[in-house]
Amino acid sequence: METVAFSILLLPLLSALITLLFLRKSGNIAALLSVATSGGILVFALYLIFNGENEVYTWQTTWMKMSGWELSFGFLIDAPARLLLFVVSFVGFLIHVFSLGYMADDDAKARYFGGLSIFMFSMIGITLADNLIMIFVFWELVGFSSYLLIAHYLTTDEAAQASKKAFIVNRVGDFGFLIGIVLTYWAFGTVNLLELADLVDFDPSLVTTFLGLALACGFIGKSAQFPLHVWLPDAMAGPTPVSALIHAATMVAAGIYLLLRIDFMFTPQSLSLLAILGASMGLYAGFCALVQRDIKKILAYSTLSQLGYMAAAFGLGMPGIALFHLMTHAFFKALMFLGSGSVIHACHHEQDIFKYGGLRKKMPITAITFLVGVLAISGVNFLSGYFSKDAILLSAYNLNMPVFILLYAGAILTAIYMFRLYFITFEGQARSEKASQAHENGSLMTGPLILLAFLSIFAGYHSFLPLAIVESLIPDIERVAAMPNHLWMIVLGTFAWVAGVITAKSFYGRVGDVDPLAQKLPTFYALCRSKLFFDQIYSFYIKQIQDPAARFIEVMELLFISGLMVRGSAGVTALFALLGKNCYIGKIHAYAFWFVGGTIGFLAYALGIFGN
Amino acid sequence: MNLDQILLLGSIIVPAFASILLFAGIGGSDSFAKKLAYIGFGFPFIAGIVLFLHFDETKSGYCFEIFHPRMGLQELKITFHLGLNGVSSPLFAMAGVVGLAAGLTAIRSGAERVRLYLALLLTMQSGLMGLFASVDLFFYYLFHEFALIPTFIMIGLWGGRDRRSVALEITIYLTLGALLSLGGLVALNVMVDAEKFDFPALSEALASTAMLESTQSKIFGLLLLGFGILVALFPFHTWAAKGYEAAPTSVSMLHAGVLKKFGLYGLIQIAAPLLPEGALAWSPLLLWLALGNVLIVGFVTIAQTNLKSMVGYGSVMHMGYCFLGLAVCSSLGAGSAVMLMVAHGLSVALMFLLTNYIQKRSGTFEMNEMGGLATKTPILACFFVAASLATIGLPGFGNFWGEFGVFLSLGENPDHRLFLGLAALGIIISAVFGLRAVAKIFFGTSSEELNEYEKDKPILDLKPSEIIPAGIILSALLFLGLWPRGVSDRIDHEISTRYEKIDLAALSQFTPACCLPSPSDVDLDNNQSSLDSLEKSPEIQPISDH
Amino acid sequence: METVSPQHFLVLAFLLFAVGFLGVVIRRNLLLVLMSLELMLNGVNVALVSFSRTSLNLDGSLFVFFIMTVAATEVAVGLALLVALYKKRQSVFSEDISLLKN
Amino acid sequence: MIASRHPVPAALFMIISLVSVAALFVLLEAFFLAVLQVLVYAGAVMVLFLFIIMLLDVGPEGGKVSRIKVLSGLAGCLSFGILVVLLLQFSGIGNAEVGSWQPIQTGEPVNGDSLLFSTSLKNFGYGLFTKYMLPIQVAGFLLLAAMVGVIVLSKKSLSTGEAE
Repeated sequence: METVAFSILLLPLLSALITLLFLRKSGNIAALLSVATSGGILVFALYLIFNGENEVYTWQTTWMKMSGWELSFGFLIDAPARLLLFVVSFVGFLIHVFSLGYMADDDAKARYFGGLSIFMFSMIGITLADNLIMIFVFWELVGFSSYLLIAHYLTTDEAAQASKKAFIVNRVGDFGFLIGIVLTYWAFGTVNLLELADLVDFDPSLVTTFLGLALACGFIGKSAQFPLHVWLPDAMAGPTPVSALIHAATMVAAGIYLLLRIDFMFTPQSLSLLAILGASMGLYAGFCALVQRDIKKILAYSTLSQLGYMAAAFGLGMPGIALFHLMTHAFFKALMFLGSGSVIHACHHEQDIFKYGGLRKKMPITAITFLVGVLAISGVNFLSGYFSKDAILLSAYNLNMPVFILLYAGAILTAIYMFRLYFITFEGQARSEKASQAHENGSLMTGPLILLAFLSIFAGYHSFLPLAIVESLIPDIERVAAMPNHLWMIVLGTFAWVAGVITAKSFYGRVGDVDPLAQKLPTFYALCRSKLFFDQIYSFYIKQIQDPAARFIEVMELLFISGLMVRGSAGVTALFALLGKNCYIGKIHAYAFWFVGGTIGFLAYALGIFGN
Repeated sequence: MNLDQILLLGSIIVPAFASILLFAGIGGSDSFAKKLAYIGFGFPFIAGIVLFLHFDETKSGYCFEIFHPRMGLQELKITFHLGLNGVSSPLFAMAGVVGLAAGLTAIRSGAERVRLYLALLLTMQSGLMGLFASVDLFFYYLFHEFALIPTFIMIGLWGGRDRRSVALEITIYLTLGALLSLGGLVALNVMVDAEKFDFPALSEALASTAMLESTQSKIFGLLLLGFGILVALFPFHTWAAKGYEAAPTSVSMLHAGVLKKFGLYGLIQIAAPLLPEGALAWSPLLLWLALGNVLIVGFVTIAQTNLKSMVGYGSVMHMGYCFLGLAVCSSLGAGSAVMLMVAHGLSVALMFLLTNYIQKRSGTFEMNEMGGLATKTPILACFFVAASLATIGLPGFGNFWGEFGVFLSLGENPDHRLFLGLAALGIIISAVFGLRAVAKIFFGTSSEELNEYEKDKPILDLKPSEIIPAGIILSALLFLGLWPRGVSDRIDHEISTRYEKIDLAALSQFTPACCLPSPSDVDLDNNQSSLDSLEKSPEIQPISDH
Repeated sequence: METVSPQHFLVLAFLLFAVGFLGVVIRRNLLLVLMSLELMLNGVNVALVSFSRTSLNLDGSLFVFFIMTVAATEVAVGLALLVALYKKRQSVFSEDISLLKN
Repeated sequence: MIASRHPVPAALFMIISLVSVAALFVLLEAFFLAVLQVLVYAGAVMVLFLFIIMLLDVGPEGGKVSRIKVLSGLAGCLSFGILVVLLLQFSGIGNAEVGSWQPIQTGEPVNGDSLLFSTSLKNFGYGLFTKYMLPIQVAGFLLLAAMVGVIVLSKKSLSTGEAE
């Protein structure tokens, strides 16, 4: 079994290495290799999932040892790992196939597919890792591959800035994560997940709020939660399939997965903090999404909002539900991103939704699959999103009312902005030349869309899915099923999306070049556009605080260390030299007098005149 | 003498001999000089790799020993004693690798008076190999001087902008540092009544007759100051960035990459284990100074617009982590610091090499005058991104393990956790300057100055002869990153025996909150009792055993 | 012998030394300066011999022997230098031979 | 001696004082040193001085009285005074315990580690060639070096003189 685990891990690395060393010039072969690799990953992943007889499988070897600290390289394949493995390999494979079509005309295909392979490697590493340090290693590596892929269009300033921003913001999160890991090690003497779980089980008082929050910093950075959410919208500068794979379906979800793996490390206080944080993110990102014009940014903010839902679910003590939503979200959000990719590709990289319009007739498959995604995310009854989202809402309703209110408001907003996107893009008349010339893409791109749409509809019926995959969800789903107020929640949930659709239709049914909201509620529009000034605050920090501070310290260093200490000591030496120089006046008699003075002084000293 | 010993001795003698031949003017033509230099740099590389692989990790102490007691200096306890142990073996191999890369660069550099240049560089290489191969402390110092003095000359002769004043400054600084550390070593020699002037003999002598704590801390302070200047410890770091900026590439590579490790190597391998109480006494101050290296120099690095000085400051900044590892005074910290030293040597050398490549193509070191190079030179971009990420401490490269180990060791003592928090900020700082450099040089569109420059001289990607040295270093870094055990096992083996005493002493200074039953049960003044209670306490053992 | 104590010898020796010193300081003729130096050495010699005699230890007297040797060489070399100097500068006065500054 | 501005009387006074020092040596029962003093100083050194005075034909010091000369003279006298006072303090005059004359022992030149003071030349020679073997070699070498030095100096000045 470890052979398979190793193969699934090293296969993409090997593919990336081969691409880097030999296939830099031949992009098509690299693309095929990469797609074949992801196919191989899918096969191996299915083998791992269905061959383990639903037991927890562990395997480890020593990776590094340093005076009592022993770091193991190990696999831990349990129920959550199987679920994420399935999501990653399946969605990953589809996106690889989609990329074949989307990136067909790109100049740097080899780099792109190499990057995808590195990403697959690191993501699978996170999935299978059995200890926190190993998770951290792959955690940083997904950050790196994300950096690489965001910077794919590297001649644009936007990509250069966005990739840098993504990596650095992630590093800020990793800073806390790192400290959390170190403190965990010294508090428990191990970082192995199973052993940690055992220890906490044995003595729950070992867990402190600070420890949990420090570890959660990793989640906040990677899953782009408040206040480190600023990188994700910018990360849309990368190619659309990358956004779908990394910034919607898998990598950002890894944050939730991390929380899940260490759920025993959280005290009630830290959990409720996470719940509030997640719920407010759900609402905040909804408002931001409402006023975006860029199709990918709308989806990015929607991702933020959905990640907030997951965090809230986790904070409510329902990690299984969070994972459930992670899975359904991965499907429908990947679907919508790929759909947007299809649209962008068809419209020659036009991303402004107000330049689209009427695309349903020109691209029927894309439009219908996209609609499925929209319905799913809005929580339309009996689609996948409905099940996972209503489970979250229901548990919030029963466990924590403030969180529920935030989440419910978010749910209505979700329906509004998603249908706004749908109506503006696919209905009405074409509003630009590019949109009017658009036509449906080839089957390489529509195939994955159809498959994902299928999953978006049916992934919510967890009892129909193989137990090996959904095992980890069942306990929490049963807990939710046992909660009261089911009927009430169905009514509320249905009201939410129906209200959303009606509002969206009335506002955005007919639009021109300008956002109707901007005309009708300009203050509200401007406030949402500003995104509460986070970007401004951060750029103010960088431009007005960090850089001047750096320059100031540099000047101080020049002044005090180079100047005062180094030059200063040289100066003092020179001063003495100047004084001494005056004694050398070139008269022998003067020297004789110095001599006399010295002798007299010496004698006086010997006689004890100086009081010794 | 078996093959391994011949390799060990040869790694010092072959480059020295080659440089003597070049100094003596034998052979005449430059092409012969270059061939000689290939041998002179190639042999230590091969020796380094072979000895690295042949090293016996299970054996404690020194491998491949060469010992000649009668050198005429035995009255001063000085003997000729070569050998490699777990700490020096990876550094020795690193010196070989970096040396080869620097040598290849120098051979291809097309410098004026190339014979003299190569001869000096070969002297340096010989000294570097000898430094890590010496067991005897006198020879350890002597080889360092061998490597140091050519640096001054080479900066003075082949350096860049204001080389004269820089050469003067760096000479004064480094001679001062070397003198102070020599003073410390002499004090060790005089104060300790040992048979030989090497670590095993000294520690044996100190085990039988303990040294006063005040004496220990005086000697350690002397060594710390001297070695600290040599390693650019804050606030004695200003020479480093200036010096590297002015020095020719090969010299920067060898000095920043290998020679600078001399001081830390001495502190970690010799000073701290011999003078545990001295090290503990200096630890609080050293922690602050090392933090100065990480944060203050880190901020200074952010402010740099000149690529080469950024790389120089960055290397100083990361040496701060090594100092932190030492200042923690535990085997974990020291071992990780050694790990980091090896990786840092490789990555810094690589950075300087790539900086040189970039300068050759863009004609400038100013980052604002570059841009968009990635489309023109994809391989160079690839290398540079890899090198900066290695410097930043991305997992997969060796630096990560060292830095992580240092952070881990900082968490052990609750008193050090403040430093953990502050030092970990360094990972953000280094990400900021590293990625800024990448973005400014390689991404975006090319600047007007670059376009202007390109008209005269088209920008081409790396040639195979340029890829080879960079590739050698990069693969060594990747090896370290992917299989840290290949190095960490031997370091661990050596360090944990050396640091037994200091670990005990450090343990007695604080009560690990989670590990001991309760602070009141432990007599803090008594090592033995606190150790006993440690052994009884069940949680201290990592539970990974079951 | 009874009236002359070792202290008297010391006083004499010191006076000799001091007079020599004064000569070195106030005379400008380098020849005289050299002679004054000899006088100082003589003072030291007297002191040494008297100490040697008081403590019944021959080492002091042996030192006087060496001092005389050194004094003789000093005079020889000094005078040779003086002659050389005179040939170059036509003067043996100290104020005329300052090259360092004016 | 130091009071005379002209070198010749100064040299003659010097001879007198040197001879007196020899007499002091005699009083101290250091007969060998007294002889040496007369031979080396009065005989050789002073003759050399007089010879050089004659060779260079130096007149008295310049009569011009400048302020600096007066100042330096005064400073010289002042420092002379201080020196004398300090030295006399040092000699411990009036302090009877400092020392008194003891009879000279005869017999073996060596008593324990130290050489015994003696009037006999034999003991003197014994000391020179046992305990002070190295210094006497050095002294000999010094004399040789001085001789060579003097020759070189005079020769060099000759050659420069020719060049002029």
